[in-house]
Amino acid sequence: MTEEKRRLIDENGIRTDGRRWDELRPLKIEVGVVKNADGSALIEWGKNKIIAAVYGPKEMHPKHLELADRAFLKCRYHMAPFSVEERKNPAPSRREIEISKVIREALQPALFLEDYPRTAIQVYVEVLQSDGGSRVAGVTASALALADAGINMRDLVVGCAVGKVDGKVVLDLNDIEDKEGSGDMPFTFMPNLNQVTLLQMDGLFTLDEFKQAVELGKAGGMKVYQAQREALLKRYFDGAAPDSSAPAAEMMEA
Amino acid sequence: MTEEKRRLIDENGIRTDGRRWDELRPLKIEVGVVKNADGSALIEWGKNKIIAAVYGPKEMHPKHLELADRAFLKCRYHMAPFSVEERKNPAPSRREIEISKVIREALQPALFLEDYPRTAIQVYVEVLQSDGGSRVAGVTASALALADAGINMRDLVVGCAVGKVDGKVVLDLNDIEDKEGSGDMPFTFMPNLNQVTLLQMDGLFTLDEFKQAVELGKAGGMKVYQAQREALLKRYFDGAAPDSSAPAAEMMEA
Amino acid sequence: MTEEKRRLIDENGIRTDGRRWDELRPLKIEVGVVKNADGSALIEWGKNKIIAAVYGPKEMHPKHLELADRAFLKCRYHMAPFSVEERKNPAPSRREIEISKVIREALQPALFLEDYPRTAIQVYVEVLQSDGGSRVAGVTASALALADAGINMRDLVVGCAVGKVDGKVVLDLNDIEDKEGSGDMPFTFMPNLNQVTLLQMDGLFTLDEFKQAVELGKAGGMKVYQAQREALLKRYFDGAAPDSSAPAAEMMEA
Amino acid sequence: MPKSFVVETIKRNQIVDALAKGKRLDGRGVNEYRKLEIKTHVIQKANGSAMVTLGDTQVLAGVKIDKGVPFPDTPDKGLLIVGAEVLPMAASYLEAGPPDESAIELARVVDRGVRESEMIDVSSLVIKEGKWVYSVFVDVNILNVDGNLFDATSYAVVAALLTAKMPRFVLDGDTVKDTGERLPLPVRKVPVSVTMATINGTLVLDPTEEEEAVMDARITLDTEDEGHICAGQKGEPGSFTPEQVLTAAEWSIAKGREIRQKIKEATAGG
Amino acid sequence: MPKSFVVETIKRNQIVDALAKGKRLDGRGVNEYRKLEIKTHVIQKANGSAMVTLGDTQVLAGVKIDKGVPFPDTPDKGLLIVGAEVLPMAASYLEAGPPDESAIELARVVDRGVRESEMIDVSSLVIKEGKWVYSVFVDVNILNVDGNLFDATSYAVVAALLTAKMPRFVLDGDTVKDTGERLPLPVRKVPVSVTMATINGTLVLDPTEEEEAVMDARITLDTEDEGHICAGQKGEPGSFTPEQVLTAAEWSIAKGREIRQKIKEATAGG
Amino acid sequence: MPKSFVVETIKRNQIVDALAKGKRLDGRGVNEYRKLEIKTHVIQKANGSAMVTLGDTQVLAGVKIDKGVPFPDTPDKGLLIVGAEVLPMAASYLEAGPPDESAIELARVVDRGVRESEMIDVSSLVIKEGKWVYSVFVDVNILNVDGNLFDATSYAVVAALLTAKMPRFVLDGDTVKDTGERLPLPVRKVPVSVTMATINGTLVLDPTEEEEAVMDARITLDTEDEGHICAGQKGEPGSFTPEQVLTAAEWSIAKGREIRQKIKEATAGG
Repeated sequence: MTEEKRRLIDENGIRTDGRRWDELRPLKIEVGVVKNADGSALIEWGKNKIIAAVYGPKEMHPKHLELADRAFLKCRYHMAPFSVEERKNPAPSRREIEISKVIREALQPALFLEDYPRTAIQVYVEVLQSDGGSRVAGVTASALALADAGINMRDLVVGCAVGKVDGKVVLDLNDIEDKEGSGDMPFTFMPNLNQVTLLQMDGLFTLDEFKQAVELGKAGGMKVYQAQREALLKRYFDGAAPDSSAPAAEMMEA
Repeated sequence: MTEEKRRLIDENGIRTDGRRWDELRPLKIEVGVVKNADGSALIEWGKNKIIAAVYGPKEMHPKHLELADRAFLKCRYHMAPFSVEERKNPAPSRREIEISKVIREALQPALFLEDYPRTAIQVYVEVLQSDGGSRVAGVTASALALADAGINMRDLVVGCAVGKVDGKVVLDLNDIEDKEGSGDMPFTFMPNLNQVTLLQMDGLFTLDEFKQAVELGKAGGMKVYQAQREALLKRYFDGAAPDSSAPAAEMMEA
Repeated sequence: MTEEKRRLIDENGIRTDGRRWDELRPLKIEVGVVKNADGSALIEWGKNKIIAAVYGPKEMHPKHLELADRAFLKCRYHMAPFSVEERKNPAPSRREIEISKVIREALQPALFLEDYPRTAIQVYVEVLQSDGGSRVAGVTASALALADAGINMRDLVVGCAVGKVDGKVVLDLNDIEDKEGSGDMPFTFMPNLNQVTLLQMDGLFTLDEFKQAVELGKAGGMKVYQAQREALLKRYFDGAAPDSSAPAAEMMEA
Repeated sequence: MPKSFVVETIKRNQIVDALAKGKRLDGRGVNEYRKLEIKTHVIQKANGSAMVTLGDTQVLAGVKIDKGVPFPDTPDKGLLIVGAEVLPMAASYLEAGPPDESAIELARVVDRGVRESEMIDVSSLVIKEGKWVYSVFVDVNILNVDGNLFDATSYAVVAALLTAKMPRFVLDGDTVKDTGERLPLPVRKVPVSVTMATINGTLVLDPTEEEEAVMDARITLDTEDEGHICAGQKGEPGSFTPEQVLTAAEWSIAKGREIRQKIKEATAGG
Repeated sequence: MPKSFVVETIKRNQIVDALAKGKRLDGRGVNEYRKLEIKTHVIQKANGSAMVTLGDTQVLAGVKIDKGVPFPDTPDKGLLIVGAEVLPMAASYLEAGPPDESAIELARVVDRGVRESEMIDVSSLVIKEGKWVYSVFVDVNILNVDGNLFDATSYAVVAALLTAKMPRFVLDGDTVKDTGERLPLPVRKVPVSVTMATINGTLVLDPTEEEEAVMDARITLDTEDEGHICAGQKGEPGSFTPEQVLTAAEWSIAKGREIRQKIKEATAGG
Repeated sequence: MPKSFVVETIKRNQIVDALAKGKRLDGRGVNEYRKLEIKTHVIQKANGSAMVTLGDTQVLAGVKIDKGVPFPDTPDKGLLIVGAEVLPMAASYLEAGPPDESAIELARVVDRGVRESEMIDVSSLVIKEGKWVYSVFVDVNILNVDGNLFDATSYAVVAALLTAKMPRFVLDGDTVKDTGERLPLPVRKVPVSVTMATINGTLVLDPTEEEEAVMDARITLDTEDEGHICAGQKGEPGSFTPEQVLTAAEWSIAKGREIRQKIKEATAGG
């Protein structure tokens, strides 16, 4: 976070992309997009385009790491070289390794891993185009991919980032707000169980702002939860049979 | 392949090194040059100096990759740091990894791998000095090393590159022709079974030129096959007992 | 070793840090400094600050490398990034890999590894601050850490480097003498069994100087042995119970 | 692909029996491609991009163009580098990790087709000889694997390059300035990759993954606009008769013409 | 940490039973830290250093300051890079090797606290904009592990930075010259990391390793001198209620104030 | 080398029994070398090269000389870098992979002998101080392993350097130009490595692989033309008495003289 260089909210409370402080960017989710995967979802949120795919429960490799009382949950968050302004080296960066860990830990509370002892469940999050909030978008898509794979779940997991821009706590930062704002708090939770599963933060928040941010994150997340549920309904009850995957190409906006 | 910069064939049809279009560079092969190996061969072809060595059939490592119905064939093509004009980093390059794969796939059709279930057969191709056509020279030497190791074979494998120089299809490019010519087609086959086992290509060939190239490759390869057979005869019937390896040093031209 | 640039011994035979030719730098050893380790020692010798820690005998990983008739001895010598003038990359350098090997081989003659078949004994040598002679200091500390871990030993191992400065053979080079002197011989031995277990050398020594160096190394090492014994006595009979480790922080001189 | 011996034998028999009648399990003839879809401009942050769907194989290519430093031995040429990653999500048997030999071969063969056809005029991608050139990275993510990655990847790379817009850079003293203008890449040709496999002696075009699991050998030939063959690669541990190689060459020219037309239509308008 | 199921269950019961009475196995209350010792200037070859002992957790941080080249996107800022290695000697279950995901998370979270608090004024660590800046490396060696590495590492990094002396560099034509002068770093704030865990629904401060072995989730919050929260990280595969998150925020501010005082005392005089 | 316990015991007894009579399994006395052959100019594309055969151990060294950038701390010295790869083809128990600790030790000890003897006057390998120097890479491929790699590798490196021809580079404005002239390297001395092993208390020269399999410890000492010892390395998990170390020093000087003569003859004429 660097010092703010220009006004990011105008005198009418309107942000650079036309939103008010508590509005989400455009959000579109489609479940079942990777034919070979056991479950998958494509999320387009702002300029984010992210596919999550799940394989498992399946045999654990290497064998000696399998857990006697539950499934081993693995997660890889990865960015395509062309997903960001400057080409990204395809080898996993330290940032990607950290995010892989926090996404895994954000999903795990929702899973009945004890139902699948000695197996592995693998979550892949591939960022095809990156915008602010890619990790919470990744969690949101992953939860759907897990549901699509038929893994037993306590709840879905939804995410939404909250940030601080021009001294105000606002919902769902876009790219410019992320770079020029003064704080960012990625936040995911289980909407029915009311449990926080991911929380990171940078910038400067007073205790009051921090409390506002948690509230706003929950409110925003509930809207995302609505979109999650619609995507699942569309996949399973809206004509399309569960076993037919729509190739991602058909859904991505040109 | 870059655009051609000078005449590579003169008005009498003579190439820069004095050969005609259908002549091979000087070729010398010796079987049994690496004392510890189960089979080996040194090939000197143009300025190429390449040793192929074979170990196996032997126990497969790691165990879980062994194949129940046949031997696992492994191949490493590697260039010595001093084998080329600019010192080569000794770590395997992407080019070496690709060539290791195509050499392995060029040899495999000739082997009765099913005679050696659960074992490994390892082929090492070490380029001590590199010139045009090192991969086909490597295949040619490897086939002899496999025969020297006593591996059951359907046929030998012979190789010869064909290229395009000054608009003409010619046999066995040397270094300059390789760099300045307008096309190159490494080509290996089994001489008795008449089966193509390696074919790569770059440059620009019309369909007719492509057909000529395949014909010429076969004709050139039959000459190489002659040299292969002589080397085997020399090793096994020409005085030297099969278990005595002549150190490579004695054979390499100073 | 580069050519000598200035006088390192003055007309009175006094070295840059005030020592005579056969004197050691200040030496301080404390046993039992890493709480979790089975054995440990901190050595401060000149500006060296080195911790050695031992774990084992313990299960060998990977299993297939375990030895049926003795323990597998492992050693890692490693320098902290801040231990030298220019920040050191934390990845192990070729120098560290070589020193890890010679330290392991310097310790092994003193150990009854045959008493611990199928197990692993792990020695870690971490250089927190590096000065001349860090490898012999590492061996000296490691021998104590092994004793502290209760590993059966034939003898301790002590080390002392000998060098050549201004054409004279002198004991225990400091940093400047190491860089500007004309020879260095790290040397370790078992003091009671009178066996040399590590010897490396660079620079230029005549046969006579080489003999002097071996003698001087032994004499210096016997003084180090005295310090080793005192440290062990202090640890085991001087009030402190064997199971209480003094944290390294309490001992390191500010 | 890991194979169960029994399943493989049954599947092989099925495939071979069908081929004996000139048919394939998905109903195609031996020289037919699966349905090919090409969608461009799918990644706005890339200079060019294309999503290619060939049957159930799906790949996404993105082009990033920047200034760069030329290789010492080609100071007068821009950089054009093709990379490919088979994403671990693309099939159940894959694992994350550095590219294995198959992924390296894939990237190198696709690169060869683009490079040897001289599709892009790299000589004109120079800002200041020996100092600054354009660097063109084409990265491909394989999203779903169902056979014939070579062709799907090649089409995605070519379509992404055909629709890419590069910044116009100019020298500004010692450094390089982006003028803000956007230009198409200097394209000269449209190379097309055509991949064939032999199964029990029969040559088939565009093999699916289940066909690849039982094929003897694979051959890929690239052709350019004038029907010249510009790159080739035989793969897999089987062999071809010389006659099959020549048939493959003929097919690559004929099919290449059809597919070039499709690529041009999908990328028309840049 | 590798866990035996039976031992873990017994230990968990012990810990939970104690917490039911508001106590912990080592006698502390839920919102008490273990004994904290900070010793500075322990490594003479470093520009700054600190050994921190928190209970039986022990870490050593060293600062190296040199000239360096700025990142292209921040030509007007010095480099500040935090690295951490959990030495394999620090616990019986560790192995040598490149940093794993936990060590990477540790280094990145500690780095975040230092960076987001704007502790060091990196804008003033510039020698010549775009060409030469100061580079500040803080490397941490974890010597002994007994829980709460995040806080111990953070305190060591902060104390080492507070007591570091940097060379004053000046431009000398095209290169950089060390004037021989030594200056403190341009410090603006003292960030303090406070780590909490939930065990069976109870929030505790400064977990030991045996508490970490049975905890559900972990949360670290950093605060700066004015009590603003400047960095946060939830970890481990459990979750928090929103109320617990707010309690954690309050605790981090209150405890942060106490610990900041300790750090300042330990580093007074530079 | 992987060892079978039974075979090793039998072999050890054989070797020890022979040594008790002052003999070795191949008929040599304790202080005799195996047959040594040195052949130079075997790789035309290298600036220098040598194939060394010592018994059945065979190694090939090649020298590549180019312009390079000096290390920051030695702006006035050329680069001289020795690398060694034990090719996986060289023995049945080897596997391809990055150099292990033995290969690293081998390269570093051979490098030490060359460097510490000051064989090559690196001060004269400077084109422009601090900017451009000569870089001399000596790479060694071990082709066949039968013991005593240290000496065989050292002789190959020394012979390749003695017969190398370097381009004469001159400054051309800011860059470096090859004049086309070829010169010998600035050689001052000929270091010779002599390796000994103890087996059951007996010191032997030039151990074979089967002797190495049963040896207790190894010592390598390098000497230069005036008989000064310039490098040393004890290896393997055994030990020496101080008297054995002194005997080793005496042998290294005496044998070094003989072998230096052989190397000089084999490289006469450059």
